[in-house]
Amino acid sequence: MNDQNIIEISKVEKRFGTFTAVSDFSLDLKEGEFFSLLGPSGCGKTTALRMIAGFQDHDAGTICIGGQEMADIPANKRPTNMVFQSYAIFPHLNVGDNVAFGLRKLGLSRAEIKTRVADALDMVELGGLQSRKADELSGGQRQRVALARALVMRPKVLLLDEPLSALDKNLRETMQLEMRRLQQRLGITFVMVTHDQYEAMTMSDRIGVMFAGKLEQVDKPEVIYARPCNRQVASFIGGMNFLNARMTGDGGGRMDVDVQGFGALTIDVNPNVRIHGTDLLVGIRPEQLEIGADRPEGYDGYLQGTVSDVAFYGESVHYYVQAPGTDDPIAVAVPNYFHTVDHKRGDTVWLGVQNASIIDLGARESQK
Amino acid sequence: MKNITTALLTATALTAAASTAQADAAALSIFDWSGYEDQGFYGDYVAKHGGAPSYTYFGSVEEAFTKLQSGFAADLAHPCTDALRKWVAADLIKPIDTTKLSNWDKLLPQIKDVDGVTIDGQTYMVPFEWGNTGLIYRTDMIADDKISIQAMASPEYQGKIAVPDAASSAYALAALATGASSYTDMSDAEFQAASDFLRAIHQNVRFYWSDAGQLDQALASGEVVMGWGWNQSELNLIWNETPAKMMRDVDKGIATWVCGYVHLKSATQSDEQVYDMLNALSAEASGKYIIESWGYAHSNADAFKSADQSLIETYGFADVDSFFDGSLFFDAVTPELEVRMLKEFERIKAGF
Amino acid sequence: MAGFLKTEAGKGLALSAPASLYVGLLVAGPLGILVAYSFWTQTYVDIDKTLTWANYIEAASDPLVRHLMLRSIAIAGAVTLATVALAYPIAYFIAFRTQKKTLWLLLITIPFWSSYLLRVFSWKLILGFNGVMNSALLTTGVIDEPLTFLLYNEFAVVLTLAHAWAPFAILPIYVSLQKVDRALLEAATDLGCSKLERFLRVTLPLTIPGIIAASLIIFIPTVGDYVTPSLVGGSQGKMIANLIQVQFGPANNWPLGATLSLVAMASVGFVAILFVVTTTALGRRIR
Amino acid sequence: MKIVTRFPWLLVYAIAYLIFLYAPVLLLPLFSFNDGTIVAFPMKGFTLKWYAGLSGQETLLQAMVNSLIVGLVTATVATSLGLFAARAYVRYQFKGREVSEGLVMLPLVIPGIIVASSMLVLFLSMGLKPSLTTVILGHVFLALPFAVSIMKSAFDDFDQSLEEAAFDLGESVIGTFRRVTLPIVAPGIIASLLVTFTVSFDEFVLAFFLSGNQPTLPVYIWSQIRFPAKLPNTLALGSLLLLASVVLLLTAEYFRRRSTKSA
Repeated sequence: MNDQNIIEISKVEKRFGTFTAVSDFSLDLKEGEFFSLLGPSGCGKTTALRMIAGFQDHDAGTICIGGQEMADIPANKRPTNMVFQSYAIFPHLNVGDNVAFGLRKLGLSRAEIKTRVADALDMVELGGLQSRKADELSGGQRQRVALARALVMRPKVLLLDEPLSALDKNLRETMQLEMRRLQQRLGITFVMVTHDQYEAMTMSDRIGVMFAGKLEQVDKPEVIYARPCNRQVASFIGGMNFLNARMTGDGGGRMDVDVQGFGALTIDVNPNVRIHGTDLLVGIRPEQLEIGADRPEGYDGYLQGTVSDVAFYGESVHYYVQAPGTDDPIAVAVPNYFHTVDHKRGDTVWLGVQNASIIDLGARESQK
Repeated sequence: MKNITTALLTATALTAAASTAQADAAALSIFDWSGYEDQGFYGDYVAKHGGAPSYTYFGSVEEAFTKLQSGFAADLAHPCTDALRKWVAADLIKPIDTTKLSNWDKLLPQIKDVDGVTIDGQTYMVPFEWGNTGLIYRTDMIADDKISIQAMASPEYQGKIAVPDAASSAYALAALATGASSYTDMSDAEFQAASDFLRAIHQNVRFYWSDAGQLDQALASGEVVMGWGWNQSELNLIWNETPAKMMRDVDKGIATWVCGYVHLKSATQSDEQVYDMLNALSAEASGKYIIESWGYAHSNADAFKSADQSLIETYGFADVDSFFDGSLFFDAVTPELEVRMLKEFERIKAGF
Repeated sequence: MAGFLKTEAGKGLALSAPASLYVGLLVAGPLGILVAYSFWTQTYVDIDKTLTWANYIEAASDPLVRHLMLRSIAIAGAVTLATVALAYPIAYFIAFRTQKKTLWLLLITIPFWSSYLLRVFSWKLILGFNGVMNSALLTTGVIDEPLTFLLYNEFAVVLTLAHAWAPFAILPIYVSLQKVDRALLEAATDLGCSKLERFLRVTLPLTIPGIIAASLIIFIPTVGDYVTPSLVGGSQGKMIANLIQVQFGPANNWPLGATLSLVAMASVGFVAILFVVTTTALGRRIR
Repeated sequence: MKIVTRFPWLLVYAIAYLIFLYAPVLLLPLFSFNDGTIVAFPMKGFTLKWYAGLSGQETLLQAMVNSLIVGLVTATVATSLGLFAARAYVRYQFKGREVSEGLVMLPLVIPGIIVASSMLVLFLSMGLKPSLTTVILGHVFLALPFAVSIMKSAFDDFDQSLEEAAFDLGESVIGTFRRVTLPIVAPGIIASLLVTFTVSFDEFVLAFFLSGNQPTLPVYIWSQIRFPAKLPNTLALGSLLLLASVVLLLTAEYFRRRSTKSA
């Protein structure tokens, strides 16, 4: 990865009739970067990807790839290639012909095509399957063929539309690692659309989270996890308890707030907009809460409540604690390694939280 | 039946051999019923031009008229006399120059006079074949002395008779049955009587036949015991050894039809070639061939002398003169009457 | 224009235009001419182009037209009813009771790859006086005299047409049965329906679109058929299309033929709409 | 999953129905071997002469050639129009789509004699004389609904991203159509060609009205049926046609099944 921008998208907008699919979409991608567009279905992420690929015109804004404006360049002339969600393996061609499909348009020699196809297939570990028919391939193999077919074109940017969603869980996890390794080896920019937060987090250098046609937050996975910018992003990445809070003191950086149930705490907030008396929404990750039958020691805020539900997840146990002064039960995740905690429904428990675990999600009026 | 098959096989063999014949011969186009492409009918033409003309088929004279009036072009067509007045009115055909016909004098005089062959003193058709439409009946089921056209209305034969699905044939039958003075120009009362007769026999009609085979098979199987049909059907039955014959008593009623070739206004080939064909068709040899192989009567009087006399006996053409005297000819009906016939016949068939 | 062709609507219209224009022209053109002819008059061999209602008055006042029209609709209705009723169990069988669906579909379509005329002719061989049926019955001694009610009547027309239209009924009904979610049937059983109730309350209402499609595909062309009635209809089986055929053929009265065609189309359309409306309403009333 | 046949009567009914469907069709081949011109039981001897006689019948063979020409052109034109229309219906949302779809299906439901007679009037008024061309024009009209519905089901299974993939890999619009769309919907195209060909090949009413001096086979058969002596020849020809149709449509079915498999 270097610091050169390969894709520069500025204020792009796409409408279908009266429906606005993508609005005010701006994004710069670096060469060799693995970028994921993450969001729920219907959020416009696939539309955004298809606008980069050239399958969809945009109504406003600009898309530049490699410094060149793409508005008048059709999909077949763009330096991008795509791995389709369905893989779009040509059913009438065998594996080798599928991979060679685009090369045949480049006026290469037979020998050259042969070498490049063989190389591409070796790269995705399908060497020797050239004469297989499309309907004789497993899901994972189809995915690899689609990958090889796109990569053999040596695109500047590889676009992937939910490339792993059709695979089962184990295969998906294997492919995640493989694709990440391949991308790092080739140094090509990958832009992947996914609705799977774990996939996005494990594979990407950066993630862009989209909701309702808007790019809400673009950052490294760990930052998005630790500091989601608003309730929507927070709710889409990992589990999160949402609590109301109110500013009780002014000042730069760290401030005093009164968090629903937990009482007075001092947290990091945005100093420019937060003033005394503002109603805030804050979030606490379930795994960052401590739970105990007795009041745990060394925490900044405490709350006492009743266990309303217990959910067993194998590697962890989730408790839902109903406390006076809170609307919804607060979820607490406890690792299951020693079976040290064992609360039952109706038990009275204490929860403890550190100041650093409280995430400022912005003023409350603007969110639901 | 054997004869026809042999003739057909011979004809088709000839056709196949002639497929390399001069294109000139085939340039002459003839609008005809299927079957008349038999080369035995116009041997002289083949001899002179080295091949057969090209044929286009129609299923009925009415269909032919519609197509011609719609602009369909050919050199010769093969209608029957009853249609001719309309064809002339529609300006479809040219008069025939009888001086160019080498066989004109040899043609049966009675036939040359038929209204339709000549209209208003002009000759429009070269008559080719003629035959009878009459009552064909199963001799083993109806005694010869009991048969009559009027018997068709008898309750005894309910569901046992067949009538052609054509207004002109049906009214000819009715005119004979009711003794109308003229078939071509019936008075209102005569028309009414004829219609009433058709209504009366409608109760007995098993079906109105639209193809001759339907009548033949029904007679052969005994499904119907009598039917108004062509002499061709009688022959078919004879060949299939079915005890049936046509009632040939002119006093009891029999009709004669005459068909022939007309020179179309849309013709594109030279008169010479057209008349070569007309002469070939009306030649004695053609007549002999059609009488012996097809069992149809021909217009050339000489043909009856040279043809196999025993066959002529079988076919019932022996006494041509007396036959023509008493028989009803299918002359061209007046337009007004034709419209009334068509309309009334549809109602009768529907049971009105 | 170039911009328009790049849009979804533009591409769709451009691609479908040849087909719809072709059909549109060939439907609109003839219909227009038919309408024009219906206001003209035939005078022997010429057409009088003075506009007149005379043909319509004749068609409306002539009891023959009404009679043939009603008989045509009755025969077509009987054909439709017979065909659909006979076809439904077959479609049901293929959809629910056999694994070899393609084989069965093939089996029911193969007979219809022969010439229609020859098939109609075959029926005459079967139903005729000395036909297969009578021969078999006579040989086995079931009857002494050949049956005459088999051929040359409405029954023969209905039977022949019910045979001819069989695949056109089976296929749409099969498709609609195939679309019925099997879970719905299990749900109906679960909610206490017997097999018969389940069929009447779930399967049948869900397949009404298929039944309507099959009925229209059969009913409308049947009203216009004249070949079958003229071959097997005998003296009682004639239909309105035979009368129309006579106008265009022997009678050479195209204006009246055009008028009768339009009247027939209007009647057929009216009956078809009535049928669709009542069937849909009946389907909705099933609870 | 094995379906237990709870109602064996349904199977019995199905078999009875098949007998009803096949009875008239199987009579044709049966009597085409009968050594006699009257088609009735009891049959006479066995003969092949009706088949042998076919070869010499030039007009009949010409009618067959005419029908083949009409059928082939009709199939090609109807399938091409159907291909584009079906693609538009399946793939694009546009104003008037329902109207257009309904319109294209109209020929299925307009009585044949009315279509035939009014088309004759139209063609004549346009200066088109009855000929094989007018028959083809009429048959395309009649075959279009079949072509459109078959092609629609072919495109229903068609994954649009296949075209996008080809385009994405640098192919042009036309190249994509040729290298991807066409080969993939080829089984549908073949099925459509065969079905529209069969529709045209068996069509009588329109051909009867619209044909000029070149009759199609059904028109010829119609005129043959009127001549009892020629009937066995017609039966022989009909049997051969039946055999040919079966072969043709089995091929179509084979291709159709292949297309469903690969989709």
